[in-house]
Amino acid sequence: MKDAENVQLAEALAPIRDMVKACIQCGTCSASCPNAFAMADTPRRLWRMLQAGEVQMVLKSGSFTLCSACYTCTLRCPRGLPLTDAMSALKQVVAHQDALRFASTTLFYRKFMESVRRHGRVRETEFMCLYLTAMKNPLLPFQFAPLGLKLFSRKKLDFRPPSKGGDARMDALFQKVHELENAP
Amino acid sequence: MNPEAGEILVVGGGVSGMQASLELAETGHDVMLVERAPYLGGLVSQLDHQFPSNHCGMCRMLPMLHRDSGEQSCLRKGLRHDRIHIRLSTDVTAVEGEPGNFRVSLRKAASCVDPIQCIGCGACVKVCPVETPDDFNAGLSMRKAIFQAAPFNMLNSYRIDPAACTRCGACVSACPTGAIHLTDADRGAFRILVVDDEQIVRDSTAEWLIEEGFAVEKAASGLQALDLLGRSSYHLMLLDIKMPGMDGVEVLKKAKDIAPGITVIMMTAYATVETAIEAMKSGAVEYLIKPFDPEMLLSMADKHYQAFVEAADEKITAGAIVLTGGAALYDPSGDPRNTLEYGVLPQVVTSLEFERMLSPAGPCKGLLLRADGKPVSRIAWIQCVGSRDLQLGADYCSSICCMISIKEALLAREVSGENLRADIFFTDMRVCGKGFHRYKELAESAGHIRFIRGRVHSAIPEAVSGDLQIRYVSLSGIEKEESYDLIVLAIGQRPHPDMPRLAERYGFSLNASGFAESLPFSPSETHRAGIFMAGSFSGLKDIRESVIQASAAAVNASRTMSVLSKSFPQHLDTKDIPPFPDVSREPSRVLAAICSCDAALDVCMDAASVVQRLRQDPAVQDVLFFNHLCAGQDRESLIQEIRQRHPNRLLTASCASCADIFQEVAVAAGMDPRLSVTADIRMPVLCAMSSSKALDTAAKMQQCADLMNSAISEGLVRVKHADAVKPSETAVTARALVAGAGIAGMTAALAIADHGYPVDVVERSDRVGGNLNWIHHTLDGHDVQPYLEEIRQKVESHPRIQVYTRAQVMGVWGEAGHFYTTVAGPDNSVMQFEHGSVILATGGAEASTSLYGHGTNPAVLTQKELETALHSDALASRELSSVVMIQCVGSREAPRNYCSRVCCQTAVKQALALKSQYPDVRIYVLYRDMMLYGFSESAYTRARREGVVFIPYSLDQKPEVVPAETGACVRVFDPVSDRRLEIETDIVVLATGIVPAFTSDDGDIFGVERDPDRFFMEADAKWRPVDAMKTGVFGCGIVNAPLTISETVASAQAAAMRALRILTRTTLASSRITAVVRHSLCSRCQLCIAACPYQARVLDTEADQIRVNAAMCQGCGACASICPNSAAVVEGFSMPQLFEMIDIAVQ
Amino acid sequence: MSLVRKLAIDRQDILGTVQGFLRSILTLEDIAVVLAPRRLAEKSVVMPALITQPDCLSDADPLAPAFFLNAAQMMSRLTRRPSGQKIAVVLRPCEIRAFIELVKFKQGALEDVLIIGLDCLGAYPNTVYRRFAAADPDGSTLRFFFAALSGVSETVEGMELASACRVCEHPFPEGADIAIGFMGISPLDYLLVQGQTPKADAYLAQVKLEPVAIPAGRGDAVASRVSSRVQARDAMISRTHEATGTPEKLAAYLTGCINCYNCRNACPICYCRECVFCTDVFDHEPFQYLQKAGRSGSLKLPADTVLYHLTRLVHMSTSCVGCGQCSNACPNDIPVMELFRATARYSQKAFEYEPGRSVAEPPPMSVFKEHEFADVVGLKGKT
Amino acid sequence: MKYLYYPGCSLEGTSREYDISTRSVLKALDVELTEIPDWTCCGASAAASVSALLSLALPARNIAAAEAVSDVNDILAPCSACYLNLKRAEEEARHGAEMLPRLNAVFESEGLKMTGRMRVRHLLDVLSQDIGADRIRRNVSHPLSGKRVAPYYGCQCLRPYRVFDNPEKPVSMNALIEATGAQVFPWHMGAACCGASHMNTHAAVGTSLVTAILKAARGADAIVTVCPMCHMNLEAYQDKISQNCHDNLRIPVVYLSQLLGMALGLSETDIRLDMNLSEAAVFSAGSSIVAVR
Repeated sequence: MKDAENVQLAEALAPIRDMVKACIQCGTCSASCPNAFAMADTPRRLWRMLQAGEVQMVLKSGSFTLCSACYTCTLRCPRGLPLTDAMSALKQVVAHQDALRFASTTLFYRKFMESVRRHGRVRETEFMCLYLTAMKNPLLPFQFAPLGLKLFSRKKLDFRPPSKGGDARMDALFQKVHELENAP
Repeated sequence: MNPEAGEILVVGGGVSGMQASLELAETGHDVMLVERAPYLGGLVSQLDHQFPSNHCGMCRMLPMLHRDSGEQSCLRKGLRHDRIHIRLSTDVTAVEGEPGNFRVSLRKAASCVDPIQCIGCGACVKVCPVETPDDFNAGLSMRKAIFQAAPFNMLNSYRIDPAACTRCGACVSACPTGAIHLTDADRGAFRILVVDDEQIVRDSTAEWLIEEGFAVEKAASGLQALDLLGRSSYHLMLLDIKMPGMDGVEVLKKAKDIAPGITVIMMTAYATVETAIEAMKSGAVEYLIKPFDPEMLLSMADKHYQAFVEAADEKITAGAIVLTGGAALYDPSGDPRNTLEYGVLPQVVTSLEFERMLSPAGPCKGLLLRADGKPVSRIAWIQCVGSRDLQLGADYCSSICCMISIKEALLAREVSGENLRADIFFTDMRVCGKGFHRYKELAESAGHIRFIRGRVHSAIPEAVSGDLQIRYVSLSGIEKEESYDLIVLAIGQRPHPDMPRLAERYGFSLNASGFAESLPFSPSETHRAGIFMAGSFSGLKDIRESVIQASAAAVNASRTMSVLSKSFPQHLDTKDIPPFPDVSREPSRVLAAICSCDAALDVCMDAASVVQRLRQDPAVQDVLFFNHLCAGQDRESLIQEIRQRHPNRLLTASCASCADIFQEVAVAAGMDPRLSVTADIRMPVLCAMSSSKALDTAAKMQQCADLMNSAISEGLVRVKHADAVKPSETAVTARALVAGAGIAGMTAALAIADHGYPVDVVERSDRVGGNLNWIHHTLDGHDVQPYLEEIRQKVESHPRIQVYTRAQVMGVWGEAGHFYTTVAGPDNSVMQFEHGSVILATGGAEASTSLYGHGTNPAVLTQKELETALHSDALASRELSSVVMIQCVGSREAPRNYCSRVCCQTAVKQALALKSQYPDVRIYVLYRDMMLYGFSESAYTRARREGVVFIPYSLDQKPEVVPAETGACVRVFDPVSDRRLEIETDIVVLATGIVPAFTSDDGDIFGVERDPDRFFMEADAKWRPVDAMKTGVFGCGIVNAPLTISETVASAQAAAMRALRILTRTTLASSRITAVVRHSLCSRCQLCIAACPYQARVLDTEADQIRVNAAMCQGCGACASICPNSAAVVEGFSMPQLFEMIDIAVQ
Repeated sequence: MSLVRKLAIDRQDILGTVQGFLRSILTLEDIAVVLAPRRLAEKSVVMPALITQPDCLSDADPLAPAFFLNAAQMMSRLTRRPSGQKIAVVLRPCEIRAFIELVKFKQGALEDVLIIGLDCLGAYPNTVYRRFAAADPDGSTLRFFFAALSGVSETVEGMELASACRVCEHPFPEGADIAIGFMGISPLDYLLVQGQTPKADAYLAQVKLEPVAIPAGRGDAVASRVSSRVQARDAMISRTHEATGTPEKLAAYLTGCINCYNCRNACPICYCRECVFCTDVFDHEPFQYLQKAGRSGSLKLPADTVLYHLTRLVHMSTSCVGCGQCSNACPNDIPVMELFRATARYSQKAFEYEPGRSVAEPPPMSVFKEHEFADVVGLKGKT
Repeated sequence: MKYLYYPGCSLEGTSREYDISTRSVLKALDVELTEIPDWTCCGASAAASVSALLSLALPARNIAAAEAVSDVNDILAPCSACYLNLKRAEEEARHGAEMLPRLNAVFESEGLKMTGRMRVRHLLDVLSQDIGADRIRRNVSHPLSGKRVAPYYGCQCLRPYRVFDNPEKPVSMNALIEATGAQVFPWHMGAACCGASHMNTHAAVGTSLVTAILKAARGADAIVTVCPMCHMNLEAYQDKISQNCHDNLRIPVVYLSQLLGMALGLSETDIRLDMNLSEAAVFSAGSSIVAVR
């Protein structure tokens, strides 16, 4: 990656680095994390990478996408660090970087928010459709097919057609947030 | 001597309190020692074993000189000293006044058992129907409501736990001596108001209290309560917090206006505990969490009732106060998370509980078994429970837990055998005290203790096996699971919950963590003049540090008195003994006087057999029985009897504590007190009665009778052979020599000189100040130079201090009390000094190194060089973008296999300084264990927050430094990210540690050995940390061990205190129990000289005789054991006497 | 190890050759006196004598199987305080070892002493020797010498050597300055003279002797003698343990003791100026005897006999060199040496201490620390 | 007792039975609910991944909307995810001095304003602390005697804000379950994580978390939940998981409100066990609820 991008990335990660600077590498987070087993890099190592300013490595790792926000680490961290928030912030950075690698995660969230913006509330069925289409993975829908059937049988699926128009209130709100966030 | 007006008050009877009291008493002060618990010893009384010997050495605190003025026995059994007045179960309730005249109120808790009457037979325990957890065994076992507070503390007899006692009266009728008095007759006069909006709570609470005999009224709302309070008076109010309308806190505030004296306990639900704690600030004393059980409620109510009953205070005055109240231990069950399930799972215990499990006197009788009866074969120690945890408000390290765990692991393997797996889970092993690192390494290599870096958070019980499973992540990120039989939580310390109240009462301030705050550079001084402190009161100390600080506090308290009164301690003379008729040629004629302690001992004494046994020995002239020999009519009649019957020796059988009284009786009757012996017939009775052997009462009584008979026979043998030899004396030269004029030497000199004694300070270099000359500020941010300047001026202007620079001690001859010293001064001059004690404060220096390119690569500096550079222009002109610090350079591995204690603090200090000077500088600290013990942990947190990166390295993967164009490149493996880092850096800073300025020649000159790391070797690492084995020689500052500045100051003050114990006397008399030489028998084989551990023996070649320095001799008997023909004997232990003793023992 | 020299036998007179060697030592400039066993006028007695006249050395008989007393005691008297003169002394190996022990106890000094030791063939008990030598005192020494040197048994002419010598595994003068050897070589040709210390080398340089190689057979002879002695010693020790293993057996073993203290007086190690058993310590009150008798129904007199031996065992068993003078001195034939060696075997082994090996090794008890032998001192489980 | 009610999107969709049973049970216990008019999505876990401000603004808008309704101070949210989002908005607004005006700026065009007086309460909080087990016990008409019920709290009602229960070892459901006459099934999974949206994004990881929970529940008659996300994860994949590990790990999963409803003797239409994906009927079989139907 080019230096300029690197600098930009480092800037984006700086507030997250501040969150974990006081980490003493005791490993409580990693031993407590229900998803650590699936992570290429334990949470502790992610914090270490952040401390050392290894921004590229953090993003390359991507282990943070496996955080399920259970807050156990946050609760247990002897330094009282906002670790779940740090994970969440990393996800945000990725979302903004639009890194392809995290397509499944980011897209999921983006499509979700699209649904919200449109209706004010989420239409779960609609959003899943949007998500599955956007993933462009022909196998994915099959993965969720059994669930869909079940929901269908319990009359839990909402088959209102996706509305094209937006919810005005939501549009305003989203717009305002965007303005505020991008204000200097 | 007025026991009502203890000259100095010591509050807290733990190790620190006892040490401070002994120091003060031994320098001539009267001491009032107040302890809240019913026994002395504090926390340590619950710990049977101590590093480094892994057994107890508490008695080593006892006076080594003039030992006769105190009792020479196990301190766990009690402390006795002529000048120490002890108040147990007593609280200080008020303090006012100023240094020199503090007026103090003391309040003693009810004990219900008369200690004179109680013979410890335990009949009461048998009949007591109440079982309650035993605090002493950390709640691991049960005890009755009437109980012995500490297992060893015989003299302290039995007590009633008012909270547990149901007042059934069974014990009162079972007591054979009528020693028990229950004081609950007027519970009805104790009025309690219960305020709660919930009727069910209100009613059941009231009902429980009424059943126990209290007078109770109820209120359903705050308004109603206030109304009632306005109309009549109550002693106690139980007040709910969450009530509609006016809430509890508001009611509390208003109630305190209406009835300021009322005691208020808040009742709260889980959700409002914080509010309850808040309410304590508005005057509530305690809180109860709902739902509570009746016992909890009643114990609280009763406690306040007892206070109400016992409200009569004792008033004393004190010139100075030493606070040694200790700290509390962290209670893991108090953490709402409590993921280690302490208190839930029986296999999870605290380190204190584990100590009790290991104790032969503890609940497991020293055997390690699981709750299911299986032997314990795997134990995990989990460090930092309640420490270094910001979420628990503990931004500090408890300092002592690492060593406790290592010790416990070793002990556990000793108890359970080699197959026990002992694993210690840690974040940093903070083994930074003297000898700690070696101990840890030995535990690892020889003890097979596993040290695992990883923080364990929770324990999960396996249903079938009953094992506990834990999960941790190795440094490299591998998840691991292990199973254990037992998990020991290395619990940290907490300030005592009463600290805020104490701070207000005594007027000292608290630090951020809630411990008492000390003055900068003087850890034993509080912010209030005349009030000093020691031990864990100011935070987190092990025994060694506590003992040092207690001595330091004592010297400051004593100095306060000296400075205030402008008079210095009277020279303490040994008691002057008038001449008595010489009876040494007469056959022994013993008068035996037996006391029944106010008839208490009658129940188990067989008078006829006592007389018969005594009469067998022709030396016994008379046997008389008394009821109350220590006072009044009986005492007078004994004097008369002696005058009439003309015995030449007196044997009294009574309590040991009366021995002094009978010596006075002997003198009054014209007898040499050295020919009076007291046989303690009370202790054997207490021992027999409290023995765990299941015997019926008759058998126990018989055993008592036998033991009393033996005790009396032994006393007879002792008195029969007693010798009226006057102990030899050495005249004391009231002047001290201090070698070294660094901060340690100057501090010690000032402390001594302020007591009125001249001090000669000998300094090798050309200026005073030592290492402080190059240190600019401390980790706490205090400026060093103004402090050094202040001390320097005090020393140089002190009329009693003479400093000799460019001078060196060449030889020290003589002995405690009187040394001769030759000093080589500048220009080949030679000076001679005579003095009574010597303090070694020659200090040390930063170790030099050639590692990592130091000396060849200009980018590589030592910490000292960095400190200098930071405060000169050397760095100012440079732009720094990156700094690497390497810790433990040449330290903690052979040949300098010790931790220098201060380097990690220094690294953090420099890192913070660099960060403030160059905000963008990247700093990497490469470390093995960050030794940020105690409150310095918070600086570590700060440094982390500032973005300093800390990377651990191990000995097998040390960092490499390669020179680069500018600066250097440091390669290091980072186990956390599991890869090698290459750090381009401007400078590399090496922490090389401290080496003492103490050569083997110095050792020979001062008669002091060096420890394996070439530091001053103390007589006992824990209990006599600044004493050399050679009496009269002391070592402080970093010649003794690596220390910070304030620790150095404390050790210097401690050394001064120890030296003053010699200087305050005109003569050093030996105690009566010392070794002597029978020259006519002596073959001069000199085995005794080699055997004497105190260097008290020399061969006088001119007289061709072995000479014993009676003051240095401690009467240990090593010489007597090695001497083949009893030419070396310990007085009071002659062979015929011992033979007779053995005869009695084998009878 | 320095040069080995050859002391050629003069006219097949071995004794004369040894005497001649001593004479050459005595004539050296700074040797004032030789202390050596000398056959006295009463011909069947051989005692140490201080010899200053070279002529008097013709009666010296260091090879005689007579061992009336352990001369280490005499050496103690001669060296306790400096005399200003140098002494050459001929000592048996066990005497050398005893003297080194006494030096450690500051009862003697090595500085002004040149110790000459010979291979030791052992000796008879005093009474036996007088019988052996009675007929032909002058010839008896060589008779014994050749019989003992060739024989494998410890019995010469039907008379048994002293029990101590039969179990002595140190028949070679390891601690001597000058060692004279004859075992394992042909002693009719020459004797080996070996300086074992720098001091000895300085003296030997002045005595004209040819260097020689140590003959091949010597090593084997030394080893085989030592190993058979070790075997005998171990058998003796186990016999003695069997006989003394309980307090009752020990009391029976010592029944004959009459508190004459001969064993103590004969013991080279017992250096006390006045024995504790002769002091007021054991001056019991009459009523105490009666009390004790009363308690157990009967009290053997003299009392304290077992205690006496136990005490001596405590005091000197670590230093016991096994010279056997105690047994030699006992009027009631109590095998005292056996008891002491059997005990010493263990006390010495415990401290890995060999008495007399080197002055540099301090006596164990003087360097004993309380944490050692936790199981013995009662601290087990507490350290 | 009055609460403003925030059902959240899930309770309108896949978890309608949670909504229905919550309303019914609270009504039976004399609790008055007022649905926040025109409430909008709280942002779920997705908003945080997209924008920090948005993740606070979406829930805060609902708090502001609640403030506009009445002087009731408590917002009741049955969905743990919604609860946490709303709670965070509440806390941030209270403790971050700059946050409140910033949030108000976002929805000022709507005429909404947040002052910080509202308290966001989870259904479990209200049931265990305000209503209490005693009151429920008094209303139980059909005790669930003999049933062993495993309380599953999930994460977000407990963590990171410690409000009404021990966040690692929660107990608040125990008294409620016991009040129904059922027994509390002892296990260690009550506060474990179900993997949340991993089931969609990292199915393998999510599955292994759920598997562990289902395995631990073996021996219980049902798992009780208080969160639609957890509920869905625990019940929707039981067949697949059972298949994967060759073991029958199927177990009824019911909402706490459904459990209480059964004990209070509410009708099937009030608790809609038929909408559960797991075999909830197996659990109710034999209990008195059958009689009501």
